[in-house]
Amino acid sequence: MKGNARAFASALFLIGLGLMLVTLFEALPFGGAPMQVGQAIAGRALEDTGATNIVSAVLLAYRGLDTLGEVAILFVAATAAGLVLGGAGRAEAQGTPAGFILRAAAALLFPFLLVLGAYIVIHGHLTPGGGFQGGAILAAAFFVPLLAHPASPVNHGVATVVEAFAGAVFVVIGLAGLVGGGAFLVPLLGAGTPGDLFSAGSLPLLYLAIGLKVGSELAGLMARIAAAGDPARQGGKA
Amino acid sequence: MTMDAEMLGKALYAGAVCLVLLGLYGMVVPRNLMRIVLGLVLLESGVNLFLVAAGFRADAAAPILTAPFTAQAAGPLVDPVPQALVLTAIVIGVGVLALGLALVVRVKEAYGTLDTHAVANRMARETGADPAVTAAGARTPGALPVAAGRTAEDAP
Amino acid sequence: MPFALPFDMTSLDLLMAIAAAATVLLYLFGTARLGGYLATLLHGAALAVTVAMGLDLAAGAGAIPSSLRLTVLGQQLAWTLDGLGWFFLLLTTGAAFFSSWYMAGEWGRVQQRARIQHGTLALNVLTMVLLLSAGDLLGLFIGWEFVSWAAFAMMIQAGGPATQAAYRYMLYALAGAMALFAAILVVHGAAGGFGFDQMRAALPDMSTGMLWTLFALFAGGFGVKMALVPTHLWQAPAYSYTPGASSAFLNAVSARMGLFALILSLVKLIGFDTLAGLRIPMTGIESTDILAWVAAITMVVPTYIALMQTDARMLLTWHGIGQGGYMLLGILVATPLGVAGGLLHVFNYATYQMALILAVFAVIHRTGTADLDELGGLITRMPLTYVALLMGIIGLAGLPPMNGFVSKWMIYKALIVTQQPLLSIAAFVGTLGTILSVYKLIHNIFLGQLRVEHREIREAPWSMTLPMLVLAGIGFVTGFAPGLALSIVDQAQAAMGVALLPHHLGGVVLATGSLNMLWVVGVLVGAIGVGALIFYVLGNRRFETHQYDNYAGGHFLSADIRYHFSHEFYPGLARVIGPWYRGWVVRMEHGLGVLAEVSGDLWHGVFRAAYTPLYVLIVAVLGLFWAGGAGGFGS
Amino acid sequence: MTLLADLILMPLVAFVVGLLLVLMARRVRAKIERRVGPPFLQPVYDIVKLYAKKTQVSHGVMHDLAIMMLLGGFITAEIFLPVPGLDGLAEHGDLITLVYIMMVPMLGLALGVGSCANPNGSIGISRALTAMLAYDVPYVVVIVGACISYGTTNLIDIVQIQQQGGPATWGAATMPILAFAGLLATHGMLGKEPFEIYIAPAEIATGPMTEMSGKYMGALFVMQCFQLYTVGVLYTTMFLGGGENWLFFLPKVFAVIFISVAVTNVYGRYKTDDVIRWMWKWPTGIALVGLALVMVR
Amino acid sequence: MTLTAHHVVLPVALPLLVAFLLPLVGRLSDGLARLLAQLTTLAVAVIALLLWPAASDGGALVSAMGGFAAPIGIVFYADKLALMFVVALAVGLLLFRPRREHDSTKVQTLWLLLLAGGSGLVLSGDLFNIFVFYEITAVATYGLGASAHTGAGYGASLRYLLLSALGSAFALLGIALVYAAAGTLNLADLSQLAGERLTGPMGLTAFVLMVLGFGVKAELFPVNTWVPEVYTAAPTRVTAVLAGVVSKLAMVVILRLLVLLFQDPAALGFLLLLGAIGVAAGELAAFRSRDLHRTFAYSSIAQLGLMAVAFSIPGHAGVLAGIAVALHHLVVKPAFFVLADRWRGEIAGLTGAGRTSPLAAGLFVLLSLSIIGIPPLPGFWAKLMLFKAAIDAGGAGNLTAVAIILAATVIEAAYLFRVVGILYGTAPAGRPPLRFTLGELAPGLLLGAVLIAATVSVAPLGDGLTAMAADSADAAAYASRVLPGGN
Repeated sequence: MKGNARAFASALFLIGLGLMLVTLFEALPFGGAPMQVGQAIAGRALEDTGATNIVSAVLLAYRGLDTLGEVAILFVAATAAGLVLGGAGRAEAQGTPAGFILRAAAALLFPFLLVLGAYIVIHGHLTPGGGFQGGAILAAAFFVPLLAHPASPVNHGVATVVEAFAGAVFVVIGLAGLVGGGAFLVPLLGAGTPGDLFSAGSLPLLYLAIGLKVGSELAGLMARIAAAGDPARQGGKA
Repeated sequence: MTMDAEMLGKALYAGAVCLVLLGLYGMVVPRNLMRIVLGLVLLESGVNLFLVAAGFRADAAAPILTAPFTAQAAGPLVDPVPQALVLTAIVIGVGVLALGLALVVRVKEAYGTLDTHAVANRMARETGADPAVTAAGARTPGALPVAAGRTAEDAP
Repeated sequence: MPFALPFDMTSLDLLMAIAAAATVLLYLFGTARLGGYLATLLHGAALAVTVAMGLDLAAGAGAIPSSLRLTVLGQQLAWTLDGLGWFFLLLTTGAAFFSSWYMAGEWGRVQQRARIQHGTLALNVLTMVLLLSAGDLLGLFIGWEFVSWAAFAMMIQAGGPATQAAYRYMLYALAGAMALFAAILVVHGAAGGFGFDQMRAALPDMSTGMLWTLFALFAGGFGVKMALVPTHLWQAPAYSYTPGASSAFLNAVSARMGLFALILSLVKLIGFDTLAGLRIPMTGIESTDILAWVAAITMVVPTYIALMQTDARMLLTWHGIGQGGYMLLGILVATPLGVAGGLLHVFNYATYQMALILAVFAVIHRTGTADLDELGGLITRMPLTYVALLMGIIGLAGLPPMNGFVSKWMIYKALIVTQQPLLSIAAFVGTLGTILSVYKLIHNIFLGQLRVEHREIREAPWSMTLPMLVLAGIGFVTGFAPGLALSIVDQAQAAMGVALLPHHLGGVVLATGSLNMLWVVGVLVGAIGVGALIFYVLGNRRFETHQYDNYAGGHFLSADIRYHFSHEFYPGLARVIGPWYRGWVVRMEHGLGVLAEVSGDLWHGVFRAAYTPLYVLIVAVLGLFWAGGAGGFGS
Repeated sequence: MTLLADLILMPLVAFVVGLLLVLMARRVRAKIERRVGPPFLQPVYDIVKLYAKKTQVSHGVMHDLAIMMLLGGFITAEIFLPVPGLDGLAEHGDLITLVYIMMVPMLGLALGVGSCANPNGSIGISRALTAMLAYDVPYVVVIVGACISYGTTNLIDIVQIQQQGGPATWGAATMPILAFAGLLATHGMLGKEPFEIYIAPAEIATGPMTEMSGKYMGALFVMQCFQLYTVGVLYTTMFLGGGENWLFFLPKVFAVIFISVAVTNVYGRYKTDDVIRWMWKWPTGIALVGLALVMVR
Repeated sequence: MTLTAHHVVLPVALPLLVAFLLPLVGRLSDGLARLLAQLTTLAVAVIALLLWPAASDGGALVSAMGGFAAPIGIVFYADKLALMFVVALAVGLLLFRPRREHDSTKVQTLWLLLLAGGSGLVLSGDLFNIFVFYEITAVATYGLGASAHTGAGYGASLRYLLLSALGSAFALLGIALVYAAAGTLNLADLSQLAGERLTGPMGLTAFVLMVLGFGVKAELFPVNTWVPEVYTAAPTRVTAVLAGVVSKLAMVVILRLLVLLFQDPAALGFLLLLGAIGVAAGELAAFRSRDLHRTFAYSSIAQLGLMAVAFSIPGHAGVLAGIAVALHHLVVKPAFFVLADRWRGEIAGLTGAGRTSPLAAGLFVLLSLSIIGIPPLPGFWAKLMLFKAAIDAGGAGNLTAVAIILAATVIEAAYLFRVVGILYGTAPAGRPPLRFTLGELAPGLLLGAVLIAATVSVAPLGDGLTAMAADSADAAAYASRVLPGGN
């Protein structure tokens, strides 16, 4: 098909699809969500898990397996990217050095990012945020120096070790429930008093594990893609 | 439901639909693989927005319990489950995107171009006609493709 | 049962056991020194058991059950043998016996893969036993597939062109099998099961449309194996390139499995009256008329294609297709005379066609070629083979002394009595074509000038000539006293539910002109005796002159001149009917192939396209539109 | 006893009447060519001379067998052909059987000539079989039409049906068109002039008879007698009401053969293709029209 | 230790645990990592087998994650069908472990994650959880698809990734619609609410989106254009597992959706249409393909189309037929790919290969006969079940589907036996013999033996499958087992 004919055809179909989706969403009771399950969870989340952040309760307790799956997806993506990029021989990551402002700010930003990330991870079950959001910030923390000094070699050693253990901890906590005859990923260590730091039993531990794993994985992933060479500068036109 | 909640609902859904349409347009029309990957990101964000909007309740508050820490005290809460789902969906999106970009890098190296037709033609020729592609003869990632630019037969 | 069996095994079980044992033993010991004789022995045993079963059936046993039961996924499969199945079984085991006898001698030793030939022959017999004794439609289908694939195994072993022919056969056979599969599914849909009685029970309330589809599917599915006209292209090459004795077996019996299944499904299950009821609305043409005309075309067209062949095997196999038309036409007349004629023709055809094919392969065995333009004058070198071939072609052409005449006479008579002139004319025209082409066969091989290189060839060994002559003998005996064969036919006719034809040893007595072969053949032989008397008594003693002491219009014929007239044997006829061979069916077959390739390329293109997300989008939109439509928008 | 008498008498009667027919044919030809024509016993003299020849050349056993089949076939045919007073075995073999028995001698001749290994002989036989195919198609249509209209294929019944009402119920009267087509086909069957493509002395040196001499040629002459007689009687039986007695029967047979002979001597020879094309166009067409009329009734 | 219902999660948890630790172990020694991975796969297979008796007598093992009962928490529902596929996946991964030159610790990790994702996909009883496990399987497949390190491998994986991600977005949209309409994600809960909440345009749209989403891995019509490219470019052992086992898992998910949520004739009709087009497209394209890999790829599209047609027939007869076709294809297709592994390149170049390795050619003929559906091989019984179910269900759609499948069978026989003819042809002189080493052919021969064993024991096998189908097609039983007290 010629280029523009295809564009026109797809535009036509898109408009059709859009109209249908809109009329469909009209039928949806917006604002009045049936809350079949949500209402029950909102009601009992506190005394079940002790976490004041109900979303974290849902994430780690009620739908713990989703989160495990999610971490696994990130891990799979990282491994697959590693496999695809291989990159053993990509030592000399050439690239223009970053501007002065970035280099100076990078050194300054690093500690703040670390603190902020750690805080969000640790307070995951109390205040909004949690393992994933904190992990992302931690990853940014480790990635900023790389942006500042693209030539500096990146050692994956530490990252993989952290990654491996964090993932293992998550699954072991899950299996611990199993050993005691209960179900997989049962919230352990009691609910504790709501509101203070060491409450909601094993949830913070899980979030810590997630935070570390996500942080190290994302950092490793971004480093590997950067090391593989910027597609724009890779010889030949886009 | 007050007027602004109604308007907010409409805006949210309209936004979600627009994002989905933009994403789809971005995936279907362009010829450059990079643009298609970005289209994919738009599409996923649209779907995530719709997923969150599905749990919205007009007169409810965010599902975080404040000080008195009693369920009843906080009043009606927004449905927490879609928010958890969205978190997972976003991470899935990131994972897939990362792998996608890695593959884009590799395809660029292998074929020197990101144009879908050119890549499709060269790939077909490589596996279809060329029986020599055995495991042993795999092209090492580093090797530069022979014809760097766009050649005649890459036309759609 | 004439002889007691070890445990509660019925004779059908014994037969199955023998056939199975034969398949295994012959595959293992086929090439051993006595392998050939072991094969003959086993097939002989099978023939003996079949004859014993015949006596059992004649004694009013109705059907012989088998203890082979199978219940799979809620389907009960049983195997029983009735008169109809027994009739074809007799032909199968008989043909296998003669084929293995032929292969036991020198022919078997000279083959490279005799083991496979023996094994596949026994396998074919086993699969045919299963098909002929199928107790229900599913058993019939399974037996049908077994037979098709066993024949495929037999055809493919010669390699080279045989593989190509076998591949083409397999496509046709499979298409037929799928039509049959569709038919038994339609029956299952209507009757709720695969049993014969369930089908019969469900027949009355089947709609005419369903009956028409059933008729078309059964006729089409089984017609492919019988090589009815539109689907006949595969049979001649497939049966010709199969080596020696197996080709004789395939020619004599294999195609007739299609006729058995057609009779079973159309006559025994659906029945003539229901078929007669099926009419094309305005025209009054019945379903059987359509099939009869297909049979008529199958009689005439392949015969005149056979006329043009230059390879002896192809000529005979093309005639095989033609003769199939006679059998079907006879049966479709639906009167006792016609049905008896059709079934008798099946028996007669098996005898003379097998004799002919064995004779031609004996010639190939000695001279190395079957090309009619490369042979000639072999009568002096291979007299016995000549006699076998002569009696065979008289049978094939349907002339008096041989049995072929009796069944053809009955078919003509049935057609004339039931006032179907055009069909009977087609039958006569088919016979005329046969006479011309069989004379060309015997003339180009045995008569005319003997080639220099064939001077020293010897007569085919006894192990090959004896089976041929015995078969020709059977042909003459059942020609002289057709009553013998008619009594066998009665078993099948009774099982088909058609009234029996009153007959006596000599033939048939009918108000509208009867036939007594005892007198006809007797007088003919007597008269030839009188002719011999006149020849030897009157006139002086004859003396033989050598072939080259010939006179041809003032030109002395010496050995080195090649004056044997055999190429383009009927030039005048070829010029007249030559342009009529336009090969529509060949082009139709080619068209189907191209259609499959083009649509395949179309899909290939779709899969290789670079913009698949557009297809996904389109299908999504259509899906939603349908979903919306189906669900009733906004309801 | 009467059967034994029939068995012996019918062939002899056939032979004698055959000889007269051959004589009539040669006399008619002479008259047309304005010459006196052969004496009364000339056909007999020919046959006796051939049989008395000293050298009897044979080309193998099949050549001899052919002659036996030739004579045997025609003798059988005569026995199954009912003539006034002599029914023979017509009860046991009907019209279709007779047509096929008439093909046995033709096949015998073909085999004999084939074994002579003479190209002219083979070409002759090839043309003879082609001619047979040509004239047999209309002949078959005629036979089928006649049998359907009479309702039986038994020759004796056919004769009785035709004799019930005298000439009005003859085949020729009830089925004139079919009878005329039958006449054309019969003419072709006799292998006379326009369709005499297999003797064709100019082209293939008398075709099948090239290697025949002595008693072999004698047998062929006998065959010619039988052939004329059989064809004539068959046509008479089918369309001219057969013979109540010999007095009425013989003139009819001679009339049939006379028409054919008269036509013969006026025509040259067709090419093989033209024989087929002519035979499959006119006689077959007329026969089909006749058949349609029969079917309509 | 005695296995309770809660141990159902082990086939997912165990491989994940070992996968997370494998990079560490890999640093110490590659051999150890590979051994550990294979041991884990074996362990999963053993666990699934041990769970089988418990599942068969109680109908199914239900395990609520985190102790939270059905509608609130995530539930694992392990009936015989699911356990069977877990065992099949584990055995498949063991049988077809990657060859030396393609193997590395990363590939082993992806192998384990594929096992975890696949098992979760089949065992999970929660809609979104199924989506998560589907994504794990999908991403693992992208990685493995590219593990051949060739340009074509990367290109094929990228195009597959884009198509699959598009499908996943549609699936997620569908799940969001379901959640917006019904408010719960648990399949049992949904099956009870489906009556009034999921009918009409809302439910159907969700179904269409989810079928397009999960259809990518189940090779359904519009979204299966990736199949020939990935199956040709990926290492053959990966392809064998993908085509043989993983595509079936996605089809089981679609079966669950059909049986539990969408018993609506319009939905069944839509799947029937996709299935029928898939069969026609697969067979016709296979008829024109020039090398064995693509032929078998298109043939697997056709077989999956067959399964879709089977599952679109309401009632347990359709499910039985679908499972029978799935199991048969699960045995036959990997064996075909084992053959394709050595017989690479143009089919025309394979003349005489049958003579140099007669065992392989014999296996090819056996497999072809079974996939065409020649009695007494199991392929025939599977097709017979399918046709019987379709005819009993009646309706114009089913009849045309049966007609299409019958015609497709002839085309299938055409291209398969064209290859047989070439294999047994006479090899031109000077061609290096394509000889199979016994090691390479072992998995194929094993699967051939399984096929013959199934032929012999088709009756008991049939009864077992009938019981399994009757159970997994029963939505009410599913709900009563999962929901406490069946609210």
